[in-house]
Amino acid sequence: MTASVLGIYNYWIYVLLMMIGLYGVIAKPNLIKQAIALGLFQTGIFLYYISMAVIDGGTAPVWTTIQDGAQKFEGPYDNPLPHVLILTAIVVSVSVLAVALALIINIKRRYGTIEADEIDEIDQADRLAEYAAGQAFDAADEAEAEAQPAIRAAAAAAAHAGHAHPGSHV
Amino acid sequence: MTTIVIIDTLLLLLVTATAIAIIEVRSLYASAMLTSVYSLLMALVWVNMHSMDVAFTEAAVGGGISTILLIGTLVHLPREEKKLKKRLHAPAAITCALAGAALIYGTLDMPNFGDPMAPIHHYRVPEMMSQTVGFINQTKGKQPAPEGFDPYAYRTFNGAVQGIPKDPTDTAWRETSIIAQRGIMVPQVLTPGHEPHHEAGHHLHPPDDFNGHIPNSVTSLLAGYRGYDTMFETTVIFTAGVSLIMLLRRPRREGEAQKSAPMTDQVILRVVTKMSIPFILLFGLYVITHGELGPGGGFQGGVVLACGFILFALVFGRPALYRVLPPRVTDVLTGVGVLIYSGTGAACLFFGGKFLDYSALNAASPGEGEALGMTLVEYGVGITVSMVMLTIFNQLAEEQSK
Amino acid sequence: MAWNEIVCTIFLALGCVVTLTGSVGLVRMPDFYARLHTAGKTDSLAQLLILFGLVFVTPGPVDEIGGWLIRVKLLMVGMILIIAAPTATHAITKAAHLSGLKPWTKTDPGGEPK
Amino acid sequence: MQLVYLITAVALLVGLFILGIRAIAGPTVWDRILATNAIGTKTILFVTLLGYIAGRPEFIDMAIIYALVTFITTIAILKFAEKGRLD
Repeated sequence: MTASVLGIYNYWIYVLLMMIGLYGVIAKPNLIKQAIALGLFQTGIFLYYISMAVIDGGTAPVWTTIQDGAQKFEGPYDNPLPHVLILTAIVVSVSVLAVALALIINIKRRYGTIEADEIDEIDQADRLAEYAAGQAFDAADEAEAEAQPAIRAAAAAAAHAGHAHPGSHV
Repeated sequence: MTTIVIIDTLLLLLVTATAIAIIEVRSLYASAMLTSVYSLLMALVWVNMHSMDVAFTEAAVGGGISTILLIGTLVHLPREEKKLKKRLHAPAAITCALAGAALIYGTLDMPNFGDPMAPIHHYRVPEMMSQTVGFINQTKGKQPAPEGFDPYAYRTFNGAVQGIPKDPTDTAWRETSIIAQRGIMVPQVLTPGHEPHHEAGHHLHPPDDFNGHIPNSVTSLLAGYRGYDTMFETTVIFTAGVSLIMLLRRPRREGEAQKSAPMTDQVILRVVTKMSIPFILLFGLYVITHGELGPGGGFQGGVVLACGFILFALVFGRPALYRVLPPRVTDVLTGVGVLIYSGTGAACLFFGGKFLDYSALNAASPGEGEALGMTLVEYGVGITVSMVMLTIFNQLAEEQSK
Repeated sequence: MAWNEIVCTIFLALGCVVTLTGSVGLVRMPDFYARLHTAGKTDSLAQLLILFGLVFVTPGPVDEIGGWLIRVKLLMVGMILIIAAPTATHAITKAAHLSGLKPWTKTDPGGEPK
Repeated sequence: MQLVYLITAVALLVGLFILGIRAIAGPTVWDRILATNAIGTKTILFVTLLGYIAGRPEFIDMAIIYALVTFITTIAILKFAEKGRLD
């Protein structure tokens, strides 16, 4: 029971798995790869939890009784609480994966690609086009605004001219 | 213990290699396949650490369902990711190295792998385990806490003992350690009349016989102690099914033909599938029902049921599945599962207990009431999980017909 | 060692040898069909050997329900594997053959891209 | 007896390692599928053996679920490789 590298080796592996997942999420532009990498990240955390539940010489936390409540195994049972937490987490993780995949399918439908950088480029282009369209719209607006005084003046002139003939409102 | 450590080390090496391969391989199809291998290996790690229920779930969910979902998605997508200019993404690598180093530095203070004195075995868990422990020791009588027992004591990487003021070679320490290894985790809870952590409203269950009648403590914690969490996790899965329907389902036009590509031309496969599907469904129901006695339960059994239906759809085509189990039935059953779960809780209220306090279901014998309530709850979870998984598969597959 | 442990050890050792042979063959063989040959055959044999060996060392008295249940389940696993694994192998072969994968021959090593 | 189990387990692990090489490298899709299937079979044996190592062989159900899942996954992968769709 002396402290050793083997004693915390498991925790290093969990860090390694998490970092592999994190690297995949950051470095890979492919959305499917990112979803898979997220799964790896989650498994790292699961490993951390389950490793903590182990007790030296313990067995699975399912009591087996032989007769009259006598225990077949008296030794320690592993801690069941992390198992419970992770059990539900795994099922929730597959739900998360499913929703992510559905979103990816919709993204493919909208953009035609599932590479994050290409999606960014398309978004950027869209934004530029939108900006250009807005500029054009603004320019037209300004032109209209500049034209306004002249129009008003013309209208006023028309109205002034209209005084000569009361009753005829233009 | 050494056997566990040796196998654990080798398995984790294999797992890590697979993980790196999953990230690095360019074909997404191969990546999905390796995900299945990864999950199976991970499930072996869980079995090695005696976590049967988690292994069950991981094998069924990770090895089965998620691989099938990933492959189902790849139908519309390019099968290879595009070639990256640089092999190594430097900022990501630096970020990961720094974060990893910080986390590894954090692990140096962790208690040893398998240390019975680790805080996790002494702080919160024993409070609900105590009743079990009390049950275990019913025949032998309860043992009083030893002098100077500190539930927070544990050993760090350096071998220093934290939380215990005494010399580790002290006999009291050894005695404590033996008692911890015996499974008696928090002796003070066992002392009658002295309940240190029992604030008002803290306990959801009567302390006398909770867990005593359910051999699988994982299931009893899942449905009892964490009953509320499990209920809302079932709701999360339900929500995922609903989101899939909202994201992908399109109204079908009348008379529109369902395209499909059944594998019925392979005679051996067809016959074996036809033979094995009743067995798979029966096994799924067995896993759900058997959840209190051994590893298994609603989540695992539900996934197995879904796997059976998915196998049917794979070999005989989705239209055949729709004739057996129309989408309308699937949709309704998805909600019915959650309803069964919350309905069981409401029934407990009706019988005079608290919400999800199953012992109220049978006043004469609280233990049987708990067993009944947990079975009902497991069936609710199983129905929801299987139907949501089937809905997800159906939606992803329907997408291929367009 | 009791006699049942010795029998179990023999079966497990045979199973190990067969398993390793199959694994090495899967890597060493020149093309898909040859690999299929090693993998399919050795898998079926190895699992039967190992599962049958474990039947002997199942704890629990023979007249107790638990012991029998475990033994029957072991044989059940063997039965499932005997049905499922060859089916899967057969399906893989058929699909590969239909997809136009040519077997490797000494005169025509163009069966697959090297 | 623990030693016998341990040696068997290590042999199976070595087999898994070798199969993993084929699953990662395998030039054609079919090789990968074959290797995945063989890994599945090996894990079934391994999980059975782990029960005996832990001294609690009553969890054989695990092996049954492994067998089913491996079979279904193989069929799904195969169908996608053959027909290009899943339904």
